[in-house]
Amino acid sequence: MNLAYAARRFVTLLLTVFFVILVTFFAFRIIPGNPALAILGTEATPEQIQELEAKLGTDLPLGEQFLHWIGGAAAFDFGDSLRYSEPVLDLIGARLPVTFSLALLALAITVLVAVPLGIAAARRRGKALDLIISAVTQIGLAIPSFWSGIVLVLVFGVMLKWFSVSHYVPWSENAWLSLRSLLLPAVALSIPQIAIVVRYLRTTMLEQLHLEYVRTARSKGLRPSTVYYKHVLKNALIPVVTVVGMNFGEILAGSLVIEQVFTLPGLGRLLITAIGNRDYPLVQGLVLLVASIVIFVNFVVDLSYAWLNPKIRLR
Amino acid sequence: MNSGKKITLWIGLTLVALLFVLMAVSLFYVPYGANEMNIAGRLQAPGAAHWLGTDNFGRDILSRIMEGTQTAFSVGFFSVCIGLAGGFLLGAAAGYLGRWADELLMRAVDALMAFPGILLALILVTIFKPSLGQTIIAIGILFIPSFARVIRGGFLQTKEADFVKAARGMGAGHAALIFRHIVPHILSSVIVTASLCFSAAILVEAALSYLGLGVQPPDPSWGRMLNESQAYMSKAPWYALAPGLFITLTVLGFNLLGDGIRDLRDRRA
Amino acid sequence: MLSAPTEAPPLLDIRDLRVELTTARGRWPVLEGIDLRVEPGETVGIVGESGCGKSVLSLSLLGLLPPAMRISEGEIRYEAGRLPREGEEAFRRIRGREIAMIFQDPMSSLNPALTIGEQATEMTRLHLKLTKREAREHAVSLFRKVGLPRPEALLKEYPHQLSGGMLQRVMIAIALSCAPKLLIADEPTTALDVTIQAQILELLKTIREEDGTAILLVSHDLGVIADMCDRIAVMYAGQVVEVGTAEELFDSPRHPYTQGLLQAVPTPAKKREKLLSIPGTVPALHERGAGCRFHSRCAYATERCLLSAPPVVRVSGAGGGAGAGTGAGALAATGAHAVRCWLAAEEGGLPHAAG
Amino acid sequence: MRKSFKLYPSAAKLLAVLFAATAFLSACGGNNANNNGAASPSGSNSPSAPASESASASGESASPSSGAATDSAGGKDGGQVVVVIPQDIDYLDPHLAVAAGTSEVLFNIFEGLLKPNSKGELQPAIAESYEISPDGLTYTFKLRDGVKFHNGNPVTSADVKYSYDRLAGKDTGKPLLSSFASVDTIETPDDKTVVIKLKENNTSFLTALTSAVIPKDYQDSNKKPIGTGPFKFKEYAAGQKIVLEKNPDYYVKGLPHLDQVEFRIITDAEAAYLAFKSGEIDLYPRIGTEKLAELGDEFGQQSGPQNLVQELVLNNAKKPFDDIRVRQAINYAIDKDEIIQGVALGQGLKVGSHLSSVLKQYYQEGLEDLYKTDVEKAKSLLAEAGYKDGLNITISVPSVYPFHVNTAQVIAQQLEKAGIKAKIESVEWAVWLDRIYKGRDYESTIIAFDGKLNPYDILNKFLSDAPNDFFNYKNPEYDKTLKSALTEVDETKRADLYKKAQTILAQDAAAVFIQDIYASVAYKKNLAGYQLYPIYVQDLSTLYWEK
Repeated sequence: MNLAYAARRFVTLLLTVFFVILVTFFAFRIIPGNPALAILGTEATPEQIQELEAKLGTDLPLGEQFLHWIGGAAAFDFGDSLRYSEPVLDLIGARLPVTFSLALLALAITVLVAVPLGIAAARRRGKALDLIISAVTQIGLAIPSFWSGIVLVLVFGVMLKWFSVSHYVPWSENAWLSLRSLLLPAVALSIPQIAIVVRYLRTTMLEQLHLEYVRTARSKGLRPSTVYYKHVLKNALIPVVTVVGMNFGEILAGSLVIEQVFTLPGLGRLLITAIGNRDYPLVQGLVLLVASIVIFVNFVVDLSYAWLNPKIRLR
Repeated sequence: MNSGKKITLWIGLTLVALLFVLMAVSLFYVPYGANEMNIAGRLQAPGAAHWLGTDNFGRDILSRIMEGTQTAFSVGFFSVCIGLAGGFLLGAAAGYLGRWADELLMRAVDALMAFPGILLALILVTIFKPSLGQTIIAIGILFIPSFARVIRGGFLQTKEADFVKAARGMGAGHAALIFRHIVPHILSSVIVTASLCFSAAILVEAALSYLGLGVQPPDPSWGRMLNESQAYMSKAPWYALAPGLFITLTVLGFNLLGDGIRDLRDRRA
Repeated sequence: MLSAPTEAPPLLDIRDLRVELTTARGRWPVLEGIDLRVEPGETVGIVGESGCGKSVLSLSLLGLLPPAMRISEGEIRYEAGRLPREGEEAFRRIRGREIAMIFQDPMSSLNPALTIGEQATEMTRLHLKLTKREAREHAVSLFRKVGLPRPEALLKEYPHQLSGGMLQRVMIAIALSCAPKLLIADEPTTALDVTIQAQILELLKTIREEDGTAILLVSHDLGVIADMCDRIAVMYAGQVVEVGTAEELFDSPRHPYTQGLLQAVPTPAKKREKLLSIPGTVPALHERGAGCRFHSRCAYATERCLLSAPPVVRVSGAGGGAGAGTGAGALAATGAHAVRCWLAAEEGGLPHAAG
Repeated sequence: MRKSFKLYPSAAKLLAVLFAATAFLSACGGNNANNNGAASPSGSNSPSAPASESASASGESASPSSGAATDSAGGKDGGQVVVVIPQDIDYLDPHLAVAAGTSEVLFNIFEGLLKPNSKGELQPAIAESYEISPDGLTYTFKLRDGVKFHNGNPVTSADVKYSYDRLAGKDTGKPLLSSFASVDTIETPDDKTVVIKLKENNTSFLTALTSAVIPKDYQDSNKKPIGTGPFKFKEYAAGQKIVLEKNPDYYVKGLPHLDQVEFRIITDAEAAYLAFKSGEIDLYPRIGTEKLAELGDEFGQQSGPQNLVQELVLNNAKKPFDDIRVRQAINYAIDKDEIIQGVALGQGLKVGSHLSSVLKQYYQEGLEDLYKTDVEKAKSLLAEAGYKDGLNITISVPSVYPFHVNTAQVIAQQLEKAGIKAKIESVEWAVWLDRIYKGRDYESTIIAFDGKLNPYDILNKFLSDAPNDFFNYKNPEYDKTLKSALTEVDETKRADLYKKAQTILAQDAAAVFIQDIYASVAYKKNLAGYQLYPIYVQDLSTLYWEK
C-alpha cells in the first residue's frame, strides 16, 4: 500500500516535470526573441545571424528541436548553452553550489533562530514575550525578502562595510569569506522562513505540552530546559521538519530573487539572464533542474511524513 | 486569549480599511499628479510640501504610493478573482464529481502546488510579456490550486452532511445544491484563503516588478518603485523605505485579517 | 490533638488541601479539605470514580498541576518539611529522587522520540550524578529486577517497539531508579489487560516488601486497591468521603458511596450476578452545591444532605479519643476510620465538632 | 552592411578619424541591466584625461599609447585591478566576437596591424609603418620587430595573412567582418612584410586593420585566446569574470603596469555601484551620472561627451509617423534640455542630428535647436496633420536600460502637454532586438547609437537599403548624399557632404535626436593613468597604482 502510494506519487511527479518542461519549451519559442540576435547584438548582419542560427540549431522545426532535446535530456545531456557555448550541465554545475549553499545557510539560520524563538513563545504562551514574538513573526511574514535584502545591504554593506556585497567566494576557496559573502542574503532569505517556523513550532510545541510524556519528564525532576529542548522539541520538530522540507522549494525560489539583490552568481541570475538571452537549452535545463529538486524534496518529505508518523507517534 | 485573538482581526481590519480609504481617496485626490514631474525638485527629503519626499523626477512619492494602492489592490483583487474562479471550477468539479475526476484534478493541483510560486510566476509573466494585466493573470493562475484544494475539501465535507442529503432527497438540482447549500458552508474557508492570497499576490507582484518583469512604468507600483529607488539608496533612503513599508503594511493587514477570520471560524466550529 | 500510632513523623502529610481551577467564568474548587497521611513503607490507596479528583490530588503532590489549577489553601508536608504550593525549582528537588510517579498509560507516558535507555538514565545521571555508563548499568539492573527480558537490548529501543506491560515495567524501573521513599502510582494498571495487571501489581508488592517504599496507589478499581493497600481513602467529587484500613472499609463501609463502590466490584462470589452500579454521575464542578455532594445519587439522602455539608465523623480508630478531631485532622489520622456523612453522624458516630 | 560601394583613393590622413573596430548601437551587446547612465557609452577624449598622448604623426609613431610608457619608473608597476563590466562576453575568439562588451575586454589582449589611441587616432601596432598606393588599392605594411604572441612565438606576416584571410572569409566565402569583403588578396613577400590588395577602393578599410592578429592555424581562440596585447588571457568563468595577466614581453617598453586585471561581470548597476563603493571594485567604467554625482571626492572620476547619440526613434513607415508634420510636432513638443537635466543630470550634450559633436570635423552645428520646444507649434502641426483631438502613440523601451526608460517617462510627460498621449511599453532586450530592431514592428522607441569614428558607418543606418534601417527612413537625396560622401576624395567636400546628410535627417525629422550622453568613469583615488576612449574599449595598460 505504501509502496503503491509512493509509486503513484512518483509517476505523477514525473508527469509534472514533463509537463512543466513541455510548456517551458514551446512557450519560450513562441514568444518573441531570438537567441542569435541576443548574442550578436545590433551590429550583426543578417548573414551572421543566419549562420549563428544554423550553428545553434534554432532554425530547425520546433518538434524536431524538442525531440532532439528530450532525447538528450533522457541521457542527462541537456545540450550546450546558446549563449555560452558550454554544456548546460557544466554551467548549472558551476552555479548550483552558490544557490545551494545560500539555501542551506538560510535553512541553518532559520533553524537556529526559529527553534529557540518558537520554544520561548510556547513556554511563555500568553505572556508578553509570546505576544512580542507573534507580532514580530507576523511582520516577518509580511516583509518582502528583497526589500529586507536591500536594507541589509545599505546598513551592513554600504554604511558599516561589514559584509561583502557582491563578491561571492566559493566554499572551496575560503570558508570564512564564503560565509561572509552569503550571510546577508541568507539572513534576508530566512526572515519569512523564520516567521513560518516559529509560528508552526509554537503550535506543535503547545500541542506536545499537553501530552503525558511531558508530565512524566517533569515528574522525574528534570530541568525545564531539559524538558523543553530534549523531550518536547524532539517531538515537535518532526512536523516542523516537514514544514521546512516543504518550504525548501520556496527558499530555493526565494534565492532566485535574492541573488538578484546581492548579485550572487547562482542559478537565479543564470535563469534570469538565460531568459533575457533566450538561451533555450539553459532555460529548459534550469527549469527542469529546479522543478525536479523541488518536486523531489517535496516527494521525499511527503513520504517520510506518512512513513514516520505511525512509527514515531503513538496511538 | 479571546480578546488576544480578536486583536489580530481588529488590527488586520483597521490596516486594510485604512489602506482601502487611501486607495479610495487616491481615485479622486492625490496631493500631486502621480506622474507629474518637477526635475528641479528631484529627490527632496520628506517635508511639508512632500510628506514622503520626491523621487528622481521630482514626482511626489506620497502621490505615487497612493496611486500604488490602486495597483496593489487591483493586482490583489483581480488575481484572487481569477484564482477563485478557476479554483472553484476545478475544486467543485473534483469535490462534487469525486472518483476519477477528483483523482485527476487533485493530482494536477498537487503538481502545480509543488512548484515554487515565484518561479512559476516568473515564467508565466515572461510568456505573457510584462504589464499590469498580464501580471494579474499570471498571479491569478498561481492561486488556482490553493482555492481548488480548499473548495474541494469543503465540498467533500458538506456533500455528505445531513442537510445536503436531505436537500437532495427533496429533489434539489445540482446547481441548487451547490449554490444554496454547499457554497454558503465553505464560504468562510474561501474568505480566509482569499485574504491570504490577496497578500501573497501583493508580495509576488512586488517581487516581479522589483525584478523588472511585472508592472511597467509609468504605472505606479510599489515593487517597481523599490526597483527604481535602489539607484538612490544612499542619497534618498526614504524613497526605498516608503514603498517597502507599504508593501509590508498591506501584506500584514491582509495576513492578520485572514488569520483573524480563521480564528473566529475555528472558535465557532 | 491527634495521636499518631507511630513516633516518627509521617512521610507525607496532606492537610486541608484545596485546589482551584481558574476559568474564564470564575474559580472552582477541584479539591476541598483533603486530609491524608502516608507513613513510611505504608501503601495507601485512593479510590473513586473518574472525575472525583484522585489524579489531581496525586499531581498536586509533585506540583504537576495543569496551569489553570493551583493550590489555594492547606499544605503538604513531606518528612515534616513543608512542600511549596508552586515553583518548579523547589519541586524539582523532590521529584524523582524522593517521590517518584508512574502513570496510567505507559505508552503515552514515555517519550516516543527518545530511546528507553535515554529515558531510563537521565534521572539517575541528574539526581545521583551517575556517569553515563553507571546509569546504564543501574538501569539494566533495575530492568532485571522488574522482570524485563534482555535489558541491555532494551536500552536502545524506542517505546513503540515494546508492549504496554513491558513499558509499564520500564516506567516502574525508571521510577525506582533513585530509590524514592514514596511512589505515586496513578492508575498503573488501568490501561493494561488483566493478566498483565496482576503481574504489575505483584511487582509493586515485591517492591514494597523489598525496598520498603511507601506507595500511594490511585485507582478507580476497588479490587486493585483492596489487594494492595494497608489503608484506603475514598474520594468523591473533590473530597475524601471515607478513610480507613482495608478491613474496615471492606467489612464495614459507612459511606453510601463506599458501599456502592463495593457492590460494583466483581468478585468470584458474585460471578454471574448482575453487578450493581451506582446510578448517576459525579457532579461537575459547577454542580456542587452546599450540601453533601453525593446526595443526588444517594439512596438515603434527606433534605439535610441537600442543604448542609455533612460532618466528618470518626467511627473507630486506634487513636480513638472521643470527640477527637477537627475537620482537618479526623480523616488524616492514621489508623482512624472516618466518614463524611450525615447518616454516620446520626447513627452515633463520633460527631464532628461542627455537627 | 553594405558590401559594394565605390571608393576613391584615400589619403593616409584619413586614418586619424576612421575607426571601425567596435561599432555598435549604444545598446549593443549588453543584454542585461546596466548603468543608470548611458546604455553603452563609449569613452571619449575627455579634456581631463590625464594620459598624455604622443604627437600622432600618422604613419610612423612608435607606439599606440606611448604616453605613459616613457615615464614608467619602477614605482608604478605591480598590483591588480578589478574592473566591473555590465555583461558577459559573447566570444573569446576576437574574430567571432560581435558584441561591444566583448571588444572592450579583448582590446587588452589583441592588437591589429593598427590600433587606436585615446583620441581615436589610428597608430601602428603590429605594423611599424605602412604605405598606401595612390590608387588606394594596395596597402603595404612593414611589421614591427620583437612583437611576440602570448605563447612566445614572434609575429610573422604569415600570422597576419592567416588572421585577415580568416576575417575575409577566404575559405568559407563569407567574410567574418564585412569591411574585409573588399579584400582581394593578401601577400607575404617576406616574414616582415604584408601586402593587402583591395578589389575596390574603400575609405573605411584602414580602420578594419585594427582587427586582431592571431597565431597562424590556432584553433583554440574561443577557449584560450592568444594575442599580442599588453595583457594575456588567464581565466574565464562564464557570467562571472575574465582574468588577464601582464604580458611581460609587450613590445611597448614599460607597459603594462599592472600584474593582473579582472573584468568582473555584474549585470546589476546597483550591485556594481555598491561593490564599487565598498571597495571590491577598483574601476567602474560607464557609471551612471546619478551615481557619479553621489560619489563625491572619495573617488577619482572622469566624464565627457562621447560618440553616443540618444534618440526617440520614430517608425517613419508607420502611421502616424509617416507624416512629417507629426514627426515635427513631436520634435517641437519635446524639451531636450529637460531630459538632459532630469535624466542625465546635465551630463549630456544636446544634438540635432544623427552625429555627435565628438566628430568635430563632420559635425553640422546649429541643428540642435531646429525644433526649439514650442508646444503651440506642435499642436498646430498636429491639427494640420489631422490630429486635432490629440494623438495616441506607444513608446517601446528596452527595459534593461533604465536611462531610456526614464527618458521615456519624461518624454511622455512632455508630449502630454501637446495633447499626445504616450503609452510606454517595456520590452525585454531580446524582444527589442527581435521585434523592433530586426522586425521593425513598433511605433517609436528610445535607443542610443554609438561607437564609430567613421561618420559613414554611423550615418549609413538611414540609407533606404540599409539592412538595419529600422527607422524605415527613405530619402533618395539622403542616399545620394551619403554615398557620394564615401567616395569623395577631398576632405572638405566630404565633410560638407556628411554635414548635408545630417541636415537632411534633421529637416525630415527622421527621429528626435536628443543628446550625446556623457561617458563617466569612476575609480579609486590612488588609481592613475586612466584614459577615456571615444570608442567602446577599456585600455588598462596605462593604469597604475599611486604609491
